[in-house]
Amino acid sequence: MPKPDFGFSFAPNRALELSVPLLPEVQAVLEAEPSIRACMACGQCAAVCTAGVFTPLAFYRLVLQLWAGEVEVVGQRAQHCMLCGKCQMTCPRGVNIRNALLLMAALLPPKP
Amino acid sequence: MTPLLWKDYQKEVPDNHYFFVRSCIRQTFFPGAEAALLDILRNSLGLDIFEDRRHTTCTGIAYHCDLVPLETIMTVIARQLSLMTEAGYRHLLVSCVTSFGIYLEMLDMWQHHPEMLEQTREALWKSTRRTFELPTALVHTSDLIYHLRKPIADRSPHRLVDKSTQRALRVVDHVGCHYAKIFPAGGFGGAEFPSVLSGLAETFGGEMVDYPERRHCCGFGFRHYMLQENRGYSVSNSRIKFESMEAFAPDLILTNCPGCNMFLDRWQYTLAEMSGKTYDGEGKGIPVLSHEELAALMLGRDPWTLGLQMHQVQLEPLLDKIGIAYQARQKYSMVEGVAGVPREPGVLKVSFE
Amino acid sequence: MRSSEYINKDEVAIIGGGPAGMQTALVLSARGFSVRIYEQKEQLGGHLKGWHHLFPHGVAASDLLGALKEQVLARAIPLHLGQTVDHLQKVGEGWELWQGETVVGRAGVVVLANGFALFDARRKEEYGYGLYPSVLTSADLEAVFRKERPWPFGPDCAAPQIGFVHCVGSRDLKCGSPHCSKLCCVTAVKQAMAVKAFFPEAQVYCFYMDLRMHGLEYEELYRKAQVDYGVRFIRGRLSEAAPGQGKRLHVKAEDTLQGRPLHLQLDMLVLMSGMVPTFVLEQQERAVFFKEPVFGSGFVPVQGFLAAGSVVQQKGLFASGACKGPATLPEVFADAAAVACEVEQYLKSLKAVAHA
Amino acid sequence: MASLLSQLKDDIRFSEGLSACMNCGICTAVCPAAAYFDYDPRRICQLVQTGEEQELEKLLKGEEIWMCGQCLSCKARCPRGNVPGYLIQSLRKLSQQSGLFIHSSEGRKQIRLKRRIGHSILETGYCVHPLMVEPETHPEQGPVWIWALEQGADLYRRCGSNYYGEGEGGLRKMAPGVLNELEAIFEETGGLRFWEAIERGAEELKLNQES
Repeated sequence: MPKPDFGFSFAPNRALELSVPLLPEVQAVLEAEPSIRACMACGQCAAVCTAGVFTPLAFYRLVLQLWAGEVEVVGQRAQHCMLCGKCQMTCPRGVNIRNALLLMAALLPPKP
Repeated sequence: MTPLLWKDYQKEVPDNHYFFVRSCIRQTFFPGAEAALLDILRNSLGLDIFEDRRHTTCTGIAYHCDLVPLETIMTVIARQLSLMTEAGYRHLLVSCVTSFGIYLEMLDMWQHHPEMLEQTREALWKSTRRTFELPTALVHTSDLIYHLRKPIADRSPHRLVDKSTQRALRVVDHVGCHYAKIFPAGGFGGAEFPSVLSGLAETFGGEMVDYPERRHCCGFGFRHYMLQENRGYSVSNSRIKFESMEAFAPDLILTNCPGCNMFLDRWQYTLAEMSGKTYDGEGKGIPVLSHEELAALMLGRDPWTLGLQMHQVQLEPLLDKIGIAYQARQKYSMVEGVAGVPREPGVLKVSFE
Repeated sequence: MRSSEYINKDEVAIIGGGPAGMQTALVLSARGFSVRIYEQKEQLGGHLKGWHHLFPHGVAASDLLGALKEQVLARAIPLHLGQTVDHLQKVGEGWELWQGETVVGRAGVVVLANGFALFDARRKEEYGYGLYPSVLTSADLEAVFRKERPWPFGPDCAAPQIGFVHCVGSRDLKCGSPHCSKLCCVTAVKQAMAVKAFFPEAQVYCFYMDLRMHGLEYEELYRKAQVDYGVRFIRGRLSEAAPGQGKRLHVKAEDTLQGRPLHLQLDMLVLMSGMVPTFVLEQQERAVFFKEPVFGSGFVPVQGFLAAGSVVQQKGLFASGACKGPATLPEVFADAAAVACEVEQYLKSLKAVAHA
Repeated sequence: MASLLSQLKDDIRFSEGLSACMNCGICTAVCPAAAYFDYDPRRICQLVQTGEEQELEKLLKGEEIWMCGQCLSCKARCPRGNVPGYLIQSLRKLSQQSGLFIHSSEGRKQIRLKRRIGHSILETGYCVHPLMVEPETHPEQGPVWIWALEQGADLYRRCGSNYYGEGEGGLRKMAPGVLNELEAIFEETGGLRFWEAIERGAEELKLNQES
């Protein structure tokens, strides 16, 4: 019996599943730079971000995506950072954003 | 405090004298269910249920596909009410859950915007020379079956119990979204803990099983199901429900909405063929019944006159558990002699030796 | 008609023996007025009796309550414990306090200090409070801290998943409570930290819409909860709780900052029940009845707009503390003192009129 | 031409659907469309709330408004009494009336839907009936459905249905007078004018493709 061609297919639930434990590489980033936890997603970092004007870089979003375990996206977007440091000057919670972004960028293996 | 607790959502259901309106989907896929409902109400319980052959679709499916303006559906509804008024009835009995939601919505609009009621009266008069009164009771057929569950159970030879082990059958329910999510006070138990099906299953001796996605939509999606390429929406949402109920090993899925009943049946077949997965652990799928089908079976009606052979997930394993006798050879026989049998699906098991 | 001589105009009756009632009584007593407290429960203390420790410094609730009670005792303020008052009758310039058909007290001035009621979380039906044993209110959790009830999960659960839901019965037109109860945010943060102290391996989530950390040091608690306690803050209102696998709950919300729906399995869900009125005033020409609140009832209405304690339309009737609207303990104490001063002014003005 | 916002405001579905959104996400959490598509009803409420004409036009030309499945699970939960599902109805209506629907592939599907379900109403008196559910376009209905259609009247009559017959009962053939009344209602209440707007969009699309 050949499989019927339905003309559509099913997709998994898009909802984030929070119950899964944090990925070890996410855990490692959070341990190496604990100040990331202080982010309250106010968006001041993204407002002043030099690279964010041209690229999808917005630090507070990377933090949210890091918690969600989207390591690859975080790693890719962190590559856009120019390390100008304006975000760190403006962060009201004193997050060490430059170090955080370096750790995030290192989530991707270096290009050969 | 004002009582707003789910257990306090009890609605008034008149005992008798109803004007009945049919469901497009129910009569298309489950013709035996509507016939059985009328048979039970009229012949087993002796009620006065009137149907006017001039009533039409409420246009609800088209309305939720955004093809029918509000003014139009309102006037179509007014025309149905005009037939009800003309026949001397004030209690409306609705077979379809989409329709039920539409009637609730229109009555609510007319109550809060009396000028719209006047506009509707005018539009109906201009287009058809008809007038109408509002119903004093708006009742879904599952409301009425729930209301009459004790007299029905008293007349029933069967119970939702495994005959060989005396174990109560595990029932999961799926209440159509438009039954009480739009107007919680319109349904037994409200939007969050509707009791219209669970109360029915428990009266027949079944064990209700609450499951995480109990209140999730079956995924009809109106336009999404009506368009072949969009049906991924529908099947994926039903799949969310199946995945969620699987761990609770239900014997039966009970529904009150004709669309949900069809989808929860057909998507089990579709998912089995697409992914090889069934949710009963045996490859047969979880049987799906609507409130009328359940009541008719419990009362001892013949499964094949009830049209259960039109389900894709087969009911025989459930009938055997309950101990309902059936003529296997009658299943596919027709008024005009024996017909062919449906082809067997690739994955979903439909014959059991 | 009874004469006004029948009532001692200088006597103040305080209805409610919680923090607001006690503090109002203490200030008035210290300023030489004769006061009495009418409390419907057998003990003083109100909601404070059920609390374990207090934000922001973690002071034991029993210490504060003990200190208050000691002062009330030291001042020998007459207490009418277990005494309900259901309406007031105006007699001359003063009041009779009634319970049913009986007069239970008389006073020149009455101060309402009936406090607030906790929102009945069963009315937020989709959270299943009263239906699922692992759904608690913030008050229930304090009882757990006080060892008056068990944790809803077993000792085998060393790393429980725990969720706190802000704004339950607050900022919710569906529940008839449009207001912000304002201290649930900081209570949730306090309780989340306390839970982490009990179970260091626990994963704790707070579901919030806005974190209204208005008090001094509250914001710092929020930061500590994030950094030192690893509490995760999810911006999104919980949409439903349902039974999940085993004894767990299955909850749904949206992470609105990510724009993605999310699911979570929890061992305990704590609902931050808001503050709602305990009664609604039915004001007649010479009587005030305390009626059961109905859907959408407001707090006690007072005149003016600056911490006023004088009840609208009623001479000689004042209101103190959280019966006027959500308030923290420090705010209640400050308000009680202010109301006491207003009462003093009022009594002095009566005397001045009498002399003239 | 009135602004899109003012046209929306004239629609009762708009005013009942959105008064003030507090951005809590309670709707998205239970939305079946959000579980399947990259779709967020909260974001749509926020966007419409800005009232910016350009944003509205983008929305009406876009795919997003067509993703809602109209289950109205959102209505039961919103703490502000909003109904994103109603808001969607008003946006879709305006998208079709204004002709903007032809700019999105999901919007263009309204033409097919109108010709299928809309016409069925006036031709048969039903939104859906068995012969519309052709096995070729409905493989999910399974082999049992192919069999059921093959049996046709035989099977349906056994189950108590009238199956396109004259007279009473389920699936009965509607008398011409009944269908005339339905058409008169559609004419009087703007149903037919609404369909003309959809067909005007179809025409424009055809012209665009030709040129």
